[in-house]
Amino acid sequence: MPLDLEQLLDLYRDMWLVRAFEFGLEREFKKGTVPGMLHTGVGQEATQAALAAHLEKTDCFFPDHRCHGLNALAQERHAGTGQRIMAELFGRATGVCGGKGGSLHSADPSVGNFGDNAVEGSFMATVLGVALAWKMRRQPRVACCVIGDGTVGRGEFHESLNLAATWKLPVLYACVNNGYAISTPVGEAHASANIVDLARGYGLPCVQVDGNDIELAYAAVEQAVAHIRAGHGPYFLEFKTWRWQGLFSGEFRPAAEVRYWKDEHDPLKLARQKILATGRAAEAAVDQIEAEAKAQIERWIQFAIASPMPGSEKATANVYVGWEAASR
Amino acid sequence: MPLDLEQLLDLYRDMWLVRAFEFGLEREFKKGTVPGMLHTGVGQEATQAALAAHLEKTDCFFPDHRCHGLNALAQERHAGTGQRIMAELFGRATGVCGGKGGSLHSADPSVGNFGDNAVEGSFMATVLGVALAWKMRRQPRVACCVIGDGTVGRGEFHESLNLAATWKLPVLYACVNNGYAISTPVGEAHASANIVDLARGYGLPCVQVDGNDIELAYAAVEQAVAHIRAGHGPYFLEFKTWRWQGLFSGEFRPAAEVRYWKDEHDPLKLARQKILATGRAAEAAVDQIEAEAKAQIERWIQFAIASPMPGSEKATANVYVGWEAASR
Amino acid sequence: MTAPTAPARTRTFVQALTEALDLMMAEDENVYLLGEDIGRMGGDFGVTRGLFEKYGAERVRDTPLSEAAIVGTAVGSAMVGMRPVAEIMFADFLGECYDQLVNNAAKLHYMFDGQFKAPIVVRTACGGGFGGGPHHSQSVEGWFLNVPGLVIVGPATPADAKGLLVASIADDNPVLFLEHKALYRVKGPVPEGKYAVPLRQAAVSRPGRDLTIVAYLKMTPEALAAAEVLAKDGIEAEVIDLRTLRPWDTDTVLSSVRRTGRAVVASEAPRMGGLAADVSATIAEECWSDLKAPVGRVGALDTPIPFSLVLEKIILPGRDQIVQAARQVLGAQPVA
Amino acid sequence: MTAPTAPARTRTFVQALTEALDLMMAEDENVYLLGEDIGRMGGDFGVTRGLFEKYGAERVRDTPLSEAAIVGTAVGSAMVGMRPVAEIMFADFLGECYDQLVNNAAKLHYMFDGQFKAPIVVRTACGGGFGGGPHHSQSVEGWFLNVPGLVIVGPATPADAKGLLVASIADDNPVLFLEHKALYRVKGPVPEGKYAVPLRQAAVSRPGRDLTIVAYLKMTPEALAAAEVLAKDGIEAEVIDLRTLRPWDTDTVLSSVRRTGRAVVASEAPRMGGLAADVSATIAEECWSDLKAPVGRVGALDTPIPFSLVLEKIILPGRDQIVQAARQVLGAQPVA
Ligand SMILES: Cc1ncc(C[n+]2csc(CCOP(=O)(O)OP(=O)(O)O)c2C)c(N)n1
Ligand SMILES: Cc1ncc(C[n+]2csc(CCOP(=O)(O)OP(=O)(O)O)c2C)c(N)n1
Ligand SMILES: [Mg+2]
Ligand SMILES: [Mg+2]
Repeated sequence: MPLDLEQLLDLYRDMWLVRAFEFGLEREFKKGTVPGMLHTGVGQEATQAALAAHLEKTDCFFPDHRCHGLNALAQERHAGTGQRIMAELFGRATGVCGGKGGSLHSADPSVGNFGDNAVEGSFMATVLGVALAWKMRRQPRVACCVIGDGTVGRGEFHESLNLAATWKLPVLYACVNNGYAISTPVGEAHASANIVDLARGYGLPCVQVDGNDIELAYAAVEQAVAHIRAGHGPYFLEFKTWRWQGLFSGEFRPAAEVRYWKDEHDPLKLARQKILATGRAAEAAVDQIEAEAKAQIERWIQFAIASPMPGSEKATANVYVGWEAASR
Repeated sequence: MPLDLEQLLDLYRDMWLVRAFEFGLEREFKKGTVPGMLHTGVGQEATQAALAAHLEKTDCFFPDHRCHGLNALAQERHAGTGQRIMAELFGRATGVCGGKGGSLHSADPSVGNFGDNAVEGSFMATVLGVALAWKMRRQPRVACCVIGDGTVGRGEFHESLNLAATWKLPVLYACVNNGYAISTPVGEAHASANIVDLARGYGLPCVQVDGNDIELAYAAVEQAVAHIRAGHGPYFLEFKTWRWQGLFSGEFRPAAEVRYWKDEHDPLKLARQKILATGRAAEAAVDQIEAEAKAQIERWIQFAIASPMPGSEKATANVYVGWEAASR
Repeated sequence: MTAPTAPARTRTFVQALTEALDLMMAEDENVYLLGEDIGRMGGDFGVTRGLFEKYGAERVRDTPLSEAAIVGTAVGSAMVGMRPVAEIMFADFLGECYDQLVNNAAKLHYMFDGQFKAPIVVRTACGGGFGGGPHHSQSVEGWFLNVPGLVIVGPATPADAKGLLVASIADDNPVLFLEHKALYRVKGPVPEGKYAVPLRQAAVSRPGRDLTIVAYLKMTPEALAAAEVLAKDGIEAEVIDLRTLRPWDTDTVLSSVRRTGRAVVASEAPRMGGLAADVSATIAEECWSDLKAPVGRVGALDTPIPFSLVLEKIILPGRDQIVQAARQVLGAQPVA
Repeated sequence: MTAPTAPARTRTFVQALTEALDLMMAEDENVYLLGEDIGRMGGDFGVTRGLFEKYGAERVRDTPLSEAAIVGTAVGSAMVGMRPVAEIMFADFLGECYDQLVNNAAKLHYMFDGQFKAPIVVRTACGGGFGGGPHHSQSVEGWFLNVPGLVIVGPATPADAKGLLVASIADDNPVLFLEHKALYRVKGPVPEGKYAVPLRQAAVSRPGRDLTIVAYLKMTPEALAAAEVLAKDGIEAEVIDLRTLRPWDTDTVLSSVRRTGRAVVASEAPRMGGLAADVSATIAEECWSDLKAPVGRVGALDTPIPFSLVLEKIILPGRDQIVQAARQVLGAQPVA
């Protein structure tokens, strides 16, 4: 179960990349260079790094609104660089969707990213189809969807789990339980604050894991993915974690809770401790990882900012496949 | 738990009324006097009689497409006669909805019948509002919705149970598991053939009962209703039963299954046996009950057939409250 | 694969649809069907009958009553190259999967900059006239008209039913394929083998010089019947069957109206906010100088659809309302 | 409770809405609110701010992300006399509760022969222009136009926002209440106390004699801005703000067009199948003999709404497109 040092260091870097990505983005958003709305995944880096580590280019994942980091990691791993995710968030022509999708609609099928859908949770239905196609083609692939605790409120949760279980589809439900949907505590919106409780009735494996402990999260995803690839059907994984971003207007959660998650149970601090505890990595080397990740992100931001806006011909392109959009 | 003879006889009569209603309707439907589509509740009489026995006029129920019998029983009990349900099915002006609703949209709030909705299962969402209003007004009432096993496939199942459980609403889910949705076996459409398995995760009481045994069904409803009226929140009751009606085009189920449910486990035969087993009721008296129920139904059918069609002014009446429908 | 070459046999509308599904499934194993009771039972209206036996449970897939999941599954599988044909038993239930159609299928190609396509077909039974009541009788094209990216198809004849379904399955766009229940049992000549009726192309169902009647689905036979009535008065109505409802074929319609100078648009849906409004507006805007009278718009009264057949008859339009509108359009004095 | 009597203060559109909710909640305990994050947080756009503190968690009710259940709950409670005001955070999510609105709320009163009413208000934020992308920017009135039984309301000013919301809550019909995000921060005079702006009644936002511009929601200020531009050329445009979008006020529109003889209809929604089509068709059909030029129809290009602000700007219409359409309508030669 314990990861070897090299793996840990790699994951630590990935987690820093996610955090630096989000911090860089927040900074730019405040400057006004990033349009639209912004939800960040700061605090949830271990969950995202664990998923990214196990999803192959030929798998698929439907990222949610906090998955810029996961998107970037998939991009890096399978296409060499994550800069086109950054560019997408800036609405640039070089973005993965040419600037037409933005934060809430970034997709790149060539790396398995099947796109966020800003109607939260709708892709719980869509993921079934990908999984069904692969099952029909006897391809041992994983179709993953990332859903927040709040998103679980959607009726599609039931339709999806029921069908995935009945048809034994290769779906990985990655439920990111960060305790809140916008301002609403998970326990006030759901019959149980533990989402696995709602999923268990469908008879698929339902596992809850500390989403801030990279070792546990990594192992949990590993096991889930193995189960699915072996043809055993769907798997439900609930990551207990916490997001740093409060409401747009600020923090609303109890101070003790904030302190716990930001100080005592920060996934990056925990990972760093693990690494140093091996006694085989110098602090300076670990700091270096962080610094490099941050520098990397600044290069991506530069890339994004230097990229052109989409050309006006894009406005009416790709409405219909093979037909012009009506001019009327 | 065992019912006294008088109760048993009453319920036996109710069950015969339901069966005679449906048989009469089928006969008329074949003659062409009943328009539209027809789904009957033959085989499910014990479930319907048990529900009707416990729902007060000030409670509410949302009947499903096989609940003509339940509708008629509520009408009889709380408004004196069930003939207006019959008339509705014939599309007559004297029907509970003046002929505008028909089999799939019969409602009469004065007896607690809040109407079927032919988009099966949508009222799983609607029932929440009735229950919420009563809870806000501190009224110890029961808001019931009758859902088939197939209807459980709808996403609203999840949204409804989750909210009812979270808000502790006085909802009675009466799930009529008759083994099939049209042609589809319950176990092929759901992760479990026992619907309670899908409901349990919400933390409300989930009870499965033999829906063809009137004593068991009666006791189960009694207990559920008591729980709800006491303010303990929602309750899920699954009735295991079977419908005689196959597909429109005929029988499709295994002969042994058909035999079991029609011969060995017919709710009316079972009830008759119970009654006779008391040794305190003569066969003739029991036959008399059956005959009277059948005669009653023929009178209702006569009433329906003798009733006028709705007047043409009804076509555009009640589109908007207080406004004329646009003539354009 | 375009125009039919083989001779036509007489087939029902339902049989024509089954033939299209069978042909497309035989040719491409990415084509599969899903929906409620479409397997052994062959669908509520028998459109998939025999296909379960021929292609098996994998490709003719019964589902639970999960309309959102049905369309979601279709979309997801299309994203990886399948060509699903989903059946939603009654069009009225499209409210359950509205989001998947409108926010997902219709937008995928655009919002992801062409990286995905959603070549799905969602077949469904629409229309009234049989006492089905408010939830089994609606004309739903109006719900989807304002949704760019979606294609809406509605055949009026068995031959078109087959050819349009072939074309819809072959097309790379998401298609909402409307089948009017009153047409299912209609018989007509249906060419053998595979042929496509092109999307976005209306048909001139009956040529004429005095006015143009634009119709679709069940209103097409009603319009043809109206044209017969009018012909007895020596009035030659041109009947255009839209066939594709979104985006509809402005060229065919406008050039006909430019020629006849008068138009009636007929739809079974309520007048307010329906397709007939869009066609009427477009004709009036584009054919201004050729139009000799205001466009007549025929549709249902602005009500839900009642169960009572007596009342339903009052509400839904048909041949007589089209004749009346045509007479009015012909009687109107040109402004000049 | 009709016309305002008290003096007006300056308030934002959001504040005007909050005032309406507050007044109606204070007066009738059957009025309650439900929706996502409307409680302590006060709603995504702050419309319910302060009401949780004043009326408590029972009457300002946070819900899960269960849009179907939100509207279903509203409808059910209205069936027993409550007057719920539901908030759907973004109009784009109405696809999730389409069935409850269209098949249940809109049909209850009719199909049950008047035995039930569904006096619900579903408030929601619509419209684009801020880089919200395809799922946070749509104009959705077109999705519901062909649905008899439903009322659609869309205010363009803070004063109307308050008066129309009061009227909508007081009305016994189901109301879909559209709030354009770009108007939320707009300030304007808002009378104190309770007053209702009647439903089904358009407003003449600016009188004029040369042409009629029909608009609603965000297009109303755009039309007024267009009228300013036209005024510089000596053209006096009459601007009509529909305010109620279904059923819309034909009287006010048609009598204006009969007077001016020319019309432009402006909507932020795609042209095909939108409300502007219905208005254009109705004008052309009904004002035939008074119309001196074809109606101009202004709307969005037929595409989903892209994230990129550069592209969004190309797609969505505004003042300039209205001016251009008006010039075209004015330049067109009358047929006679
Ligand atoms: C169907 C739908 N309803 C509401 C929203 C608005 N919304 C966006 S994020 C969000 C909260 C989601 O909570 P959760 O799933 O827990 O994700 P988190 O933001 O906590 O990561 C809401 C309500 C939406 N985008 N889609
Ligand atoms: C939303 C919706 N989907 C499909 C249908 C068509 N339909 C009517 S009854 C039925 C089967 C329902 O099965 P079940 O709930 O088990 O009821 P049963 O007929 O067995 O009593 C179906 C699919 C419908 N009316 N509504
Ligand atoms: Mg959350
Ligand atoms: Mg059943």
